[in-house]
Amino acid sequence: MTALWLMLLIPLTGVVLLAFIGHHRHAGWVNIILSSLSLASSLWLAVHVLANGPYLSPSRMMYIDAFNVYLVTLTALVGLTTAIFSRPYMQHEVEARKIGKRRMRLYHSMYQGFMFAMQAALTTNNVGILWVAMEGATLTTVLLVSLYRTPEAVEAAWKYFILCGVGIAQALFGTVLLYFAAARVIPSPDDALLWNVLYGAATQLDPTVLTLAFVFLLVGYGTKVGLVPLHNWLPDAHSEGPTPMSAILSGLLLNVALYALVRVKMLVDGSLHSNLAGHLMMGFGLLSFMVAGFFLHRQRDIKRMFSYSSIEHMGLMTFAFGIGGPLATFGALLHMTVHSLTKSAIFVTVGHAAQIAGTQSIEKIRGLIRTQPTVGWGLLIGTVAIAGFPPFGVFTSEFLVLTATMKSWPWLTVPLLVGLGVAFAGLFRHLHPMVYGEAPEGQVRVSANMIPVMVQLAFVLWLGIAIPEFLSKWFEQATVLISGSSPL
Amino acid sequence: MSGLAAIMAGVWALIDEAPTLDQLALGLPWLKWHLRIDPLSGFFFAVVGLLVFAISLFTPGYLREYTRHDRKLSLAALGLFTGLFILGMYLVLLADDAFVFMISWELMSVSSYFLVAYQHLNAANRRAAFLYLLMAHIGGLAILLGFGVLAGFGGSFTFEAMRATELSPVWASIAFALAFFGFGMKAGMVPLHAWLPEAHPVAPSHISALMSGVMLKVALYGLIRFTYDLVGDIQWQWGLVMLVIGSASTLLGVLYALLRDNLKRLLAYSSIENVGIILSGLGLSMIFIGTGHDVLGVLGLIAALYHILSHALFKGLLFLGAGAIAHATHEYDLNNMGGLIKRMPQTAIFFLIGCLAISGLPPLNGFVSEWLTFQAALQAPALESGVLRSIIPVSAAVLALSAVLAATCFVKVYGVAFLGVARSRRVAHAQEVDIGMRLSMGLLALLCVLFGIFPSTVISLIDAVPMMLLGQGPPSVAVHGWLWLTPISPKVASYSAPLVFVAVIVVALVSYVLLHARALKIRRAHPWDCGFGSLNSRMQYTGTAFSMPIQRIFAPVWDLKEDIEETKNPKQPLRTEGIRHQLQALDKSWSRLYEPIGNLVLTTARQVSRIQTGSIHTYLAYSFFTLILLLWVVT
Amino acid sequence: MWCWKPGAEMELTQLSLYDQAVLLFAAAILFTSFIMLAQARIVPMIHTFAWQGALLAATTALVAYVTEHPHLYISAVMTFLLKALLIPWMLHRLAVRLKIHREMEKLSYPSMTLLAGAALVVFSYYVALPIIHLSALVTRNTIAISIAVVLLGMLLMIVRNKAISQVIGFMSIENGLFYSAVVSTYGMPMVVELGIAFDVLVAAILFGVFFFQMRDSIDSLDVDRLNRLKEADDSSLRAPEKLP
Amino acid sequence: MNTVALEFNLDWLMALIQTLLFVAMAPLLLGWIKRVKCHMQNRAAPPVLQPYRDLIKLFRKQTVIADRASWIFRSTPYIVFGTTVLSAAIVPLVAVDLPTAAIADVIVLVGFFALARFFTALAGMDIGTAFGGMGSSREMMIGALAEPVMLMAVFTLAMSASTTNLSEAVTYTLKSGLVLRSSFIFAALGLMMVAVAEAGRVPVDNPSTHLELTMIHEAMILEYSGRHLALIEWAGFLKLMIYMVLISNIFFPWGIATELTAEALAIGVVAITAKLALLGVVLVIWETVMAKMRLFRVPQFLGFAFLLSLLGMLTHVVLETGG
Repeated sequence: MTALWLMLLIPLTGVVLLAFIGHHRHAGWVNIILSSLSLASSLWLAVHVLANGPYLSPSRMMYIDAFNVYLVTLTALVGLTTAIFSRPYMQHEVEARKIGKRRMRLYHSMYQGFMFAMQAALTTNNVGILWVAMEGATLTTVLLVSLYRTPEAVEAAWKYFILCGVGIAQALFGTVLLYFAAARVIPSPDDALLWNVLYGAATQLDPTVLTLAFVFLLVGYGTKVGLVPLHNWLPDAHSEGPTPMSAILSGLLLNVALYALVRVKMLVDGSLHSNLAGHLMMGFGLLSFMVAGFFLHRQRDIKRMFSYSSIEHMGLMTFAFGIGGPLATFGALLHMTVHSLTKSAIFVTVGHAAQIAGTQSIEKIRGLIRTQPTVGWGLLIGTVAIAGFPPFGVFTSEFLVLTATMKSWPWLTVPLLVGLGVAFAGLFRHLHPMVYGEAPEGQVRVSANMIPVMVQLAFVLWLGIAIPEFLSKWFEQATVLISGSSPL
Repeated sequence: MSGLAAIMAGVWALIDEAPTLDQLALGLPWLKWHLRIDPLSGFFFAVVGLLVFAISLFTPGYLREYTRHDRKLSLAALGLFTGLFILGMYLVLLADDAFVFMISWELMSVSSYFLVAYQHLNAANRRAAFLYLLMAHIGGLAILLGFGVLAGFGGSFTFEAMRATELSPVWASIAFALAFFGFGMKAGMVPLHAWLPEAHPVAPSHISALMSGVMLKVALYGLIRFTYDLVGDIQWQWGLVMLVIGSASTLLGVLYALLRDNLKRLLAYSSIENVGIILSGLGLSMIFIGTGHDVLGVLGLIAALYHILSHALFKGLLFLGAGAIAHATHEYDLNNMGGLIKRMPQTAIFFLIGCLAISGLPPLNGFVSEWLTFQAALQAPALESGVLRSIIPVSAAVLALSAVLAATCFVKVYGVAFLGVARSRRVAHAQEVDIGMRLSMGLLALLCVLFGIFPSTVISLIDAVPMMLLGQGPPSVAVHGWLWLTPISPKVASYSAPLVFVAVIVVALVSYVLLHARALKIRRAHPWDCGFGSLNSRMQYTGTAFSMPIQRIFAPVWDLKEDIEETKNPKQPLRTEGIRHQLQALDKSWSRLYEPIGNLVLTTARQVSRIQTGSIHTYLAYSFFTLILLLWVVT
Repeated sequence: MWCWKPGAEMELTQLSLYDQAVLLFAAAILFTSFIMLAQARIVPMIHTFAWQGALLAATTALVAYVTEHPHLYISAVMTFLLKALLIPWMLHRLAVRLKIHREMEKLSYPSMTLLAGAALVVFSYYVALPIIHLSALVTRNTIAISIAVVLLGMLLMIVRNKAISQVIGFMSIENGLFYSAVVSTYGMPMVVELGIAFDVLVAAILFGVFFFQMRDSIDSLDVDRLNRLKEADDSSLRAPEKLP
Repeated sequence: MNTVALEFNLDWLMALIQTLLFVAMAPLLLGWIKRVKCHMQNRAAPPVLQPYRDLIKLFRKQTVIADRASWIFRSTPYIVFGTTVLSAAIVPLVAVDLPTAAIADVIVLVGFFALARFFTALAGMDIGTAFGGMGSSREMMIGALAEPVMLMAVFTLAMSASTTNLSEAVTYTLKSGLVLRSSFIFAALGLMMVAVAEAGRVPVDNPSTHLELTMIHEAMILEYSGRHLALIEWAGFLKLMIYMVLISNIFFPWGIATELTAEALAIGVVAITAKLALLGVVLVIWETVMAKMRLFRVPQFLGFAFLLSLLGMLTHVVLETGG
């Protein structure tokens, strides 16, 4: 169906196109246009899927159901807003002589390349292709992380590359094992990696192999999700790359990795009749959640700080998916959405803040509200939202997750609450001096387009106050897919 | 001033409806939000409404000051957050399921946090705001967990389901403990009070009034709703805990208040004291209910409710007064004030009424509620357990002690601030504040007097609440008409505020008239100065000096940092040229409770951050061993 | 948990020639991994890696021949070109251009490392045991070997501190994966394999780019120098606003 | 109907008379105490009526007020006097069951004292001299320590009589006859010590000194003169008397009139006079043997009083109700 192909082709053309004209003054606009086009097509797709159910492309290459279609839309949306933000931002970087023409070309074309990889990973029906796309995502972003060529940037990129590479290699091994198990029950080897086929055959797959496979996939994709102790690449990559990169890494890449993990879990649950996968995910999730909360307290770099908060939230989602059950799953899905909206909004704001202060060091950023109220308030409100204060959506999802936890694992609520408290303290102790207080010398206003931020935060607010009908139906379908029963 | 509009709107809605709402109870589900108003919330609605109304009168005049001071402070933000804050409180009162409750609860917290952080140029304010938000967050989580326990058994987050559920005593106690922790933190009970004296003073005064006067009450509303309404079967152990903590808060609160010289800080601490009194009342009623004496339970509950009402009034009044003083003098430090009674006579009168009321002196409203609390305490013999019978009177004595200490405290405040002579130039040239501010204070003062003189009438209105919660009203509060207040029976105790009031006035007048039958000329003269030269303002007793005896008696309560430095004359080393004395009385809860926790978190963070060494080998080793471990686990 | 059931016994004599060959290749590949682990010089290491690739290609070809999976021939060729020729050549060229081709790398505890490697082999055998009941013994053992190769590759990356040897470790992990894919499931679907090959190629190129970036920024390929970004030092980190 | 109304009025009349009697007798009591004291310290004793003379003299004298004084300073004497008289009105002197007793109970009584103290302290600070502040501060401290003791003592009583209404309490002890209650003994002792402290007598305070280091109550009212001073003094007398009446009538209520017949009232008057005279002697003896104590020994003193009344409470709970 056309929408689907459009959605994949647009970024692909973008890669080529921008590879040549990426340095042009209007490349930013091109980027925006492309992103908005893919958003449009993804919406088209979404409408289509919502209207007449899951869609399997004729070649059985693509498979769209409620779970990934909303991620597709989300990805496209965040991609667009980040593109809007990245235009003035990169302009500013160019004027600041931080990067030259070649790197601008690289940046823009890789931006689209990344979007392509994301969408491919989401829409593909083939576990192998999913892996390829994930690796592709790493490859496209790794050069962007080292875009500034500072020693730190290179170091970050190297760590990102090696750690994710090794991780993803393990994921591949898991995939091989999966294939190995599937090939024995599925006649034609070419089908043995297709999601829809696998789900059909889930119950016959051999448990022991699948357990091994899951371990490898967990470690592999878990590295990308940023689960402690596999998270080490994440804060480096987020803090050293250009901010739009951080925004889409935090807002999208982690989500997609988690998506892959959940897909696999669905499969493994079907085969194993224990909840092993769930327990593993809960363990990792909880660990990441707590540890990240403590890390927040010791940050000096603003982007690093928020990347740790991403780890924290990914941990929470992993935990929730691990619990399984309709309520938790619903909460986790909602959390995926609100988190990527809020977090990308925050990163956008942080980018402006860093440009205002001319540094990312928390000690140097002061009195934003005085210097540029919109940015200051944006950062403040965004952080309030991400910290899980109502009426923002993050609260709603955390509320659901907590409730689910309390139903099935009452005693785990205690570490959860402690973690929330610690993380909260960690965020705000740093945030306060940044937004409040008297502005230091030499802090200048920058041209910041805060509209996308406001839009996204407004979305989050909306989700917090009332989840619109179609969305809730959407989530519900996805929940049914994943957990097998409906929360409502 | 959108906020002001919001305020007015909210208030007018109330002024019309509050009395009617008191009776009717209606529920309206909207989307997923269940809203409901019943006598309990109606009562609190009335309280909130009254204060909000008064404050909305106060605000315009007061805010002019801010605009003049600092152009960059946006009044729009202030108004907006004020509006949200009030909206949040209303919603909390209306909420009929845990979800809405939590949302509006946190809305209240967050918006008030923004208000606390409003004057953020001052580092102390930022710190206060941070602390406030942090503790509000933790408290909120505890409450959420408490609701979770109820919902876990009730199967749904609507209050209906929660009311219906029967909890096992253990789980009920856990739920209660959580809720008590959360709401108590918000209400500022010791030892979870630390945020309160930090946060309340730094907000603009009308906001402080709202926070101290109303927000604490909303927290108490949550507690009452949760305990009496949702959990239902109350156990007397809870009451005991509450009573003990309440008494502790009362005593410590007032003691801390006594040693403060910053007016608003002092008021904030005294809020802690009053919350303590209210908690004691609730604790008593819970003890009685838990042991099956519902009638007495009602008495305690009414005492608590009445004190909630009174405290809202006089604390609001006092904070507004403080605001007025600040507005006229830009001073918060008592030791720079003095003689204001001549500069701002009307404010002085209103403030005096507030002081009398908060000191629990007849015939004002503060006294009524304390009287009721004592009456409740005196019914201890009705209890079976001797332990309770002996604990309750002791707590009553503590209550008495703190009442007098409060009186001391406010003698200090009034005496130092309004009486004597000005201690600083700006105070000496203070001007009376504008009509709106005076009106609002006047209104509150009037209400203080009225509610003091006609308690029976008020109580017969409050009756609806225990009616709803416990299914029965107080036995015979007003059986003998509006004139007499007889909580149990006229035999046991009776108090006729109107007569008392009238009598005092009459006697005073009579003696006055008698004495002025022969008009003796009154001669004005200098005060007696023991024959040394004329007295100057620095010879007056300062606030610090005033509270010194108390401070010496209860020394262990504070972390006292006292330093006296004498500047000697080099030529004659025996002669002291000047002497500086400064005293810091720090809140012990800091050194005992909060700093340890903070340090714990920091150390943990430091330990945790060890794992991120920066060496890629280590990182690879992590994923390596994770893999090995998992493989080993699963096979 | 595992006992020698009749039929679970493995006498080389009972196996087909093909299986024996596969096992032989497996052993050889494992051996190459060990060589790389022990090898301190850069260039010989690259050569060893090339040999591993070659062996892999040979295995693939063999499997293709025996099991008549024509597409495996393609992947065999692809593997040979990529893993045995192109990438080693690139690496070698880089090494020369970066003037590190004569360097000796200082190995820490070489003997310990080798022992650890041996332990890993045992471990992966132990991990692979449960698969006994659903596959031919050969497959199971080759899976064990491939797990071992993967783990050895990681070990290599952990103990070496030259960027280039890390890359080699990374690539040998890929080899292990590919090996398991070939022998246990006769290769992946074609599209997947193409994708994988493409990724590996791009990765290899990017590594090349990175070497230069690293040399420009920290003028060395010593990954130990990459330790600017970390949390764990107490002196320079202080809490911005002390908890009140 | 008519008779009822009449009776009602009679009650109120009696109450009024009793109050006036109370007010009138207060200086007399003080005179008596002074006289006995002088006898005991064998000094030349002033006549019993001396206090009246002093008051009259003061009323005649011209009033001088500091120029800084605000209206608080001027109105305080009246307020203090008013509250004290009112509290006198609710204490049963010669007869119980008078309507005034129902207006307010013992807690309110304490409240009145607190009110009076509040205003006195304010007045002390009004002028802004060092003495005034010092006096107020000390007075409030003593009050703060004394009040809980008093309440505890009263609570002991109230709990056994299960009422806080004074005349009810009196009738209760009257009915129950002579019972040896350890709790009452403790409470009575505690109450006496409080009375000493509150009425500003030795050893806590010495009404007859103006040495700035020692004076407490006097320091506050230092600035008063003329009729204001007279009112405050009078209120002081009243306060002392109220305490003594309380002690005597609550713990030894015998002789107090229970119905409003002439002879009962006569007996009541005689009884109370005797009791007060006796108590006065006791007080004098106490003051003669005791020495004025340092300000910061007062807390120990009152602490001991608190201990006593606490003991009273506990013995009541433990020994007498058998809970």
